[in-house]
Amino acid sequence: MTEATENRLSLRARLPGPIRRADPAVLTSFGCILLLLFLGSLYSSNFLSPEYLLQQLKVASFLGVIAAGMMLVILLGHIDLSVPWVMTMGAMMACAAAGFGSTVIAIPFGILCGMLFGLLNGFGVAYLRIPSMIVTLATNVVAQGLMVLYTGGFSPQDSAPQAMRWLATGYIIPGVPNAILVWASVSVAMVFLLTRTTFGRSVYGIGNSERAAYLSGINTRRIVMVAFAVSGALSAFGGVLLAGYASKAAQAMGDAYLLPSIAAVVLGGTSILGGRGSYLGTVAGVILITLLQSILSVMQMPEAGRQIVYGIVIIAMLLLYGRNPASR
Amino acid sequence: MSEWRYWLNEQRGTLIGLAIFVLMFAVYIANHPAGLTANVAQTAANKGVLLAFVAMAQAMVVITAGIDLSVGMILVLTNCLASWIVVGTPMQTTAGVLGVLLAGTICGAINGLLVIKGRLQPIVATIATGAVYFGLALLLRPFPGGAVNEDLADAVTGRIFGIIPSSLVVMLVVVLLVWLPFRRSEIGRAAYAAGSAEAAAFMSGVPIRRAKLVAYTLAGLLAGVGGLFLTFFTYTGEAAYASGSGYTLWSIAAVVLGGVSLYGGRGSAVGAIFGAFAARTTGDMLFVFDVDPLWQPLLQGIVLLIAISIGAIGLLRVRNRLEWFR
Amino acid sequence: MTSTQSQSNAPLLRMEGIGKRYGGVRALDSASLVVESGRIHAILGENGAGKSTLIKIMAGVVAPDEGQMLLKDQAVSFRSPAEAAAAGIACVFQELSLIPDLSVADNISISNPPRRLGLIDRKAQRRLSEEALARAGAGDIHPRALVRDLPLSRRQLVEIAKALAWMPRILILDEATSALTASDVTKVFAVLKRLRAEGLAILYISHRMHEIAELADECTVFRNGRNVASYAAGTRSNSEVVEMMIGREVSSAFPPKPAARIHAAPVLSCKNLGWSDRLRDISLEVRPGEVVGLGGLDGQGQRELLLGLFGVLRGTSGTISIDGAARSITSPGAARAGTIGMALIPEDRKTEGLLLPMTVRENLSFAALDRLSRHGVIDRDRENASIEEMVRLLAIKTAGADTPVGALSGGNQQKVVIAKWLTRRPRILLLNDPTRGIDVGTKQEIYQLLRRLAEEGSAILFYSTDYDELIGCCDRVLVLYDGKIVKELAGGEITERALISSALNVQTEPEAAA
Amino acid sequence: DPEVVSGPAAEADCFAPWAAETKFFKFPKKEGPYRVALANGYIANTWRIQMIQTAKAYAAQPEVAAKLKEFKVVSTGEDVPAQISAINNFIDSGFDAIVVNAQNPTAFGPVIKRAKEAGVVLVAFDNILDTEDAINVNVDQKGLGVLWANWLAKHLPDGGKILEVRGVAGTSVDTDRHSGIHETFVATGKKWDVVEVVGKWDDPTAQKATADAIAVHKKFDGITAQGGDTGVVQAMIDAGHPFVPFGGETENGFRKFCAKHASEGLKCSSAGTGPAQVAVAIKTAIAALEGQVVPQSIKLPLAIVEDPNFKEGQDFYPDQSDNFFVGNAFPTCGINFTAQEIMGQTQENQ
Ligand SMILES: Nc1ncnc2c1ncn2[C@@H]1O[C@H](COP(=O)(O)OP(=O)(O)OP(=O)(O)O)[C@@H](O)[C@H]1O
Ligand SMILES: Nc1ncnc2c1ncn2[C@@H]1O[C@H](COP(=O)(O)OP(=O)(O)OP(=O)(O)O)[C@@H](O)[C@H]1O
Ligand SMILES: [Mg+2]
Ligand SMILES: [Mg+2]
Repeated sequence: MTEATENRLSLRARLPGPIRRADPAVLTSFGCILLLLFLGSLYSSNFLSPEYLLQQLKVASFLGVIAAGMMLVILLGHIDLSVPWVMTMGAMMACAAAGFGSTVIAIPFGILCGMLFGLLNGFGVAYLRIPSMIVTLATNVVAQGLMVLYTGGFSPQDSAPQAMRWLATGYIIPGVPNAILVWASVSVAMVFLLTRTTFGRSVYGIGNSERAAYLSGINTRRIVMVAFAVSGALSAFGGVLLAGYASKAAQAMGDAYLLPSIAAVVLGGTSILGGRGSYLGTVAGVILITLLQSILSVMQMPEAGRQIVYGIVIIAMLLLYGRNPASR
Repeated sequence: MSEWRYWLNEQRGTLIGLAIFVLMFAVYIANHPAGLTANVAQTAANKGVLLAFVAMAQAMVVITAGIDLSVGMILVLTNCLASWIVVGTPMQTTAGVLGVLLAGTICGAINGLLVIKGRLQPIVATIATGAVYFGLALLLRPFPGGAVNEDLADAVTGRIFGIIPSSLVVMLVVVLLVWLPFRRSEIGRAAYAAGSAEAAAFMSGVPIRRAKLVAYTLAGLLAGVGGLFLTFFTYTGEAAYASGSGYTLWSIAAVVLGGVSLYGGRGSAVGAIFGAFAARTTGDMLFVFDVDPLWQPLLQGIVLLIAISIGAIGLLRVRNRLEWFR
Repeated sequence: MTSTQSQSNAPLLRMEGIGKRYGGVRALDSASLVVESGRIHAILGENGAGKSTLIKIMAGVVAPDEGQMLLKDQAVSFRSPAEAAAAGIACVFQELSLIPDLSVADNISISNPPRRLGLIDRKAQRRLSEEALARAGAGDIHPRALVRDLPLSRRQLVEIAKALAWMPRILILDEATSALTASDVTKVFAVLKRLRAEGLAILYISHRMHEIAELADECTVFRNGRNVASYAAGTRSNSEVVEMMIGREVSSAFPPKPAARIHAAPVLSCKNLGWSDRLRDISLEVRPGEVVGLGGLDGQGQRELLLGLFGVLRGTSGTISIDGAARSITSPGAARAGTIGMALIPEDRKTEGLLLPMTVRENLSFAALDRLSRHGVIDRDRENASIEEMVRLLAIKTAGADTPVGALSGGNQQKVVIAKWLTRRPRILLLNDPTRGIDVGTKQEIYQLLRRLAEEGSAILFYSTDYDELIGCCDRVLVLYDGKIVKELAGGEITERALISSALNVQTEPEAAA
Repeated sequence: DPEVVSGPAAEADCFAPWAAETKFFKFPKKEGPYRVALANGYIANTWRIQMIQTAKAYAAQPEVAAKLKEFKVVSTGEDVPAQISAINNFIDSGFDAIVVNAQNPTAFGPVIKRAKEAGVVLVAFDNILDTEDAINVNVDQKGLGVLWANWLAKHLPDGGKILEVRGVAGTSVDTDRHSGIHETFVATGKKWDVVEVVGKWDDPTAQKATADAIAVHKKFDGITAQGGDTGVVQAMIDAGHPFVPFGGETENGFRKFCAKHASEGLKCSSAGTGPAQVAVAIKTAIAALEGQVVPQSIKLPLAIVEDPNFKEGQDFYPDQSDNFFVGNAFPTCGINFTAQEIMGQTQENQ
């Protein structure tokens, strides 16, 4: 325990209850979303149109589902670098199941494959005690290898079945794409998991001190492994949604999701060291990142400029509210 | 315990890294159609040294319990810069080399300042600066091209006396000029202290902030050396996003293989060098074994998985379960 | 030691009107202190009285909000520990400030190493560290050993050596002896007395009254962030001092021991327990209602024994039986489960007992989540009820259940650790030195609690480094030496003399009870 | 060292020179059978996988297999130095010819030197080498851009608002295609409003970028995309954007859409070169080893299909994956693979 954290604690302890519970990072990041939209609307008023906003939420939901899993892992003080290919694998295996077997099992099968890889990650981290950063790096390479092998070795079926299309782009509620509903359900489940269940408590506990959690009789290894499995399953689920959106699965479709999912979680105020953070922040972070990418894309900024602006905006926001407390 | 037992205890991680590398390289050479010729050694050395620079850079930061996810992008940026300025007369070339190293150093210093003065978490801060550095690289080289002083390039990537790969010599020089002084200096020890127990280090009056800044800055410098070397290797500059992020990720694998603890405070850049060579050899294995091309990526992943699991053998010796949790 | 004292009469260090707030907590409130050369000055006070905060300000770790500090009548303010050290103030902090991954030598000269050509001169450093270790009476510690490989008691000696290596004018020890064994304490005291003779000013913080009685020249008592009294050592009785500290009168320190219930069948027993070379052939029995102490010098296997019973150690030999049936306990999770019902209060509350940034609520229910939930979903009502009960039962001083536990004082933190296990109503309670760094008042509450639990039928195995506690609290004491039980003392046999002689594993002639 | 001779090449129809001034090489004849290697870079996308499958299939054809003692493929990933090292290793291991899909066209100077010294034939394809010292099997990337822009200009005689979906920034393929498009538009003298977004040759990315562009700009008169075209069309459909003329690549999914929605206004020009160009490169390498005359720079014919000529079972395959690149036939070289053959064959053949 450093002086630093103790200071922060006492600062928060001084605030009145409701405000104390609402993480300042969450509030600020929602503020940043509004600011971003305002700036975008200076370029084109269409940025405020409902179609555009719904479109953003729909696209954000893929990242949102993945970031939910990432957050769970980050809360434990770990990280999951296997997102890109576990995600791709989820998508490809779901499509394959639909192509070779039946549509009914497509989505569960895709998610199951992701979960198996998550279990592998979790086993390496929890039972072999290898740092997560390196285990997940390696399993990412393995997942990639499997998908290359699959694509080259079999006549691959990679069209998304109707069910996946519907899940990502259909409508139960008119005007609201199902993907958003899916994300909302995942979010509700996550909030419940993190705040109301023993599993959630244990996750926060392990993130703060696995040693203390273990000595409290928590089966920390199992919790860590399960969290990674959930993360793998959610990555794969994100891939399934993305494949539904794109109407097919393709190699490397997950490459663009790794860094944004980490950034979204951290921009939402979750400590990368684990043990602290609220799910609402992650939602804010996901929307923030998605909007930023989209606005830069539409503004036709050349790739170089986009990268620079993207980086600087993230730094600026972190400087605004993501700073560690002063050490003295 | 006698003196050498203490030494062994200090260097354990590095020695494990060395052992992994030697083992893998021996298998590789034993199966190489040409055996260990000067050419083969030169090829392996050049390729390994490049990753070794980036891995050393990563090790610097990891020792302070930080991480630099922008090292690969600094490599790319300095590569693009070098393809503009490391040309011409010996004087101009020298100025160019210094300019490139300075650029790398500045990138590292910016990372350091953000982490220390800005108090940002290193993972995200460097993801963000990595994007910025890549954007700058893309501005410098919208498409691949440029040139480098080829005499210098050939000298650095060639052989000395026809047998010794000069890249190894360059690396040795960098170790002697950058790593050893760092390691033996107060600031270097402060970096270890900061990584091992930051609060305790602060209470002991260790200049942790300065040490971290120096570590990040030197990491930038070393990544810049890597970028320079990449330019010598390829004669050109290219703003390749994929290779930038690839180097970042492999640098992490390399430091772990080289016995540097990702939790900070343990390991050395020398270990990271062995780790880098070992990581490179995982790729080479596919060359010597006749593997179906579509199986290659999978096999590489499995070899990597096995290599990193070697460390887990130590778990069997753990008799107090609390040692699982550092 | 070259004397740098001037001849003026100004005290070496004077602190006046020091105030420091941590958020809503007032750690110090216009506190003052005068430190003179050549004297050992003890600071006493309840947990959370502000002692550590005061000396952290002195040592440049914490910046005061108000007040001033005069060094030889010169106003000073330190921006970092290094500045304080340069001014001659060296500190052994309550929380160890060693770097585990560096060698002992590196640690000793961490902030001011000998240099050659701009680099650290390792030969000179090694020499310096050997000298410093010798001065601290720890010449047996190898300078190249990594600190993380040393046991806690050795580390504290290194810490003292490190402070001495600064050649300070003021040496501050904040509960520096709390983890030391009696023999180490004796060595340290000899060192401190020598240093006093050399003219150092020594500030000594401890909760162990007999240490203060032996060592101090003068004492200052802190309460609620203020210095409430200063007096020359030996001029106040212990009960007077305690009263000043806690602001109320204290009754007898230890609750009475009821007659032992020897007829009950043992709840916990082990036979021929062995582990590595740290535990050898240990057999013991603990009955319900019994408080069994573990004695001996520190590091003789007591911790390993507790961990071994609690399922943390791998590859133990021998058998552990619960209610007479042999059980294999392979994890704390298994140990706490219903049919066994074991709980362990670990050694280091900060890293093993608590989740510091999490709230009192989360900590209190953490070990009993399975009991407070249905199908993995926490039952809020049940949780609230049990938390309220625990806060009341142990009189935990906290602003509310949603206060981070890290903001509580040490004693209250320790209460949270105990309470979190009591939530489960354990049948077997293992305690690993639970009163380390705890003030007298809180200690008493803990003793009473232990006795009450025993009366309610718990079996208690209690390791303490404090002999008074073993004498006052335990029905029986098992003394360990080199991983073996060398002596079992019961009832009136438990005397300081018996404890010490068996701890040292020496035979003494039978003597009259002390 | 190859002798520089005058044309024409041995199989003039297949080995067409890039330009009038292209040099011709005649390497010293070596006795077969040969050891040939394929040094691939990145592997994890469908195009590359298809390419490697084609290479294996081609090398397994009886008349080709008879000439090969060994055919070895190594994929080194995105890292250029790793690819360079692989080539060096091939040279050191005594391979006769090395076929390479270069990760960076400008980076291979030192290797080219070394191959030349060792008398190894180096043939580059797809991402070719920036050199006159190795054989390049070329796709006219800029010409593709020109073709697409001309197609749009033909359908939009008065100019208009165009969405250009670009590829991976910093690559020469992206830059060449982009400049081909723009130079052509400028040359028409009409008013073109081009909105550029980055699709990275990847369906989901392109789809997202297109969807955003449509949400903000509402309507485009024409679209050109370098890759990820199936995603681009999908985004149009999802957003209810009217179908407009489209110049794009050769993905099967894209062509499926083109055939289906042509009547509604999705008038497509689908052009590119499929992964089968690797077979041309291998063929060239063998020819060079046999001492035949080959151009230093070979121009591959583009596989072009334009509305209204999309034929099921020939230009696109409704039952096959969207991700395949169609257009794998080089009849002038006697190379004729269908996507089906490449991707479907391996199970039976292995
Ligand atoms: N970093 C911090 N953040 C918040 N509160 C703090 C911090 N440090 C100390 N406190 C509070 O300040 C008060 C004084 O604490 P301090 O550590 O000085 O007590 P102490 O007298 O040393 O007690 P002990 O005998 O338990 O060591 C306590 O109420 C404590 O909770
Ligand atoms: N980390 C250390 N901690 C304590 N003493 C050390 C340490 N390193 C070296 N020494 C001791 O300092 C003296 C001189 O060290 P010297 O600089 O020659 O070290 P060394 O053993 O060569 O170090 P290295 O192992 O880094 O090469 C020797 O007596 C050595 O035992
Ligand atoms: Mg204290
Ligand atoms: Mg305290």
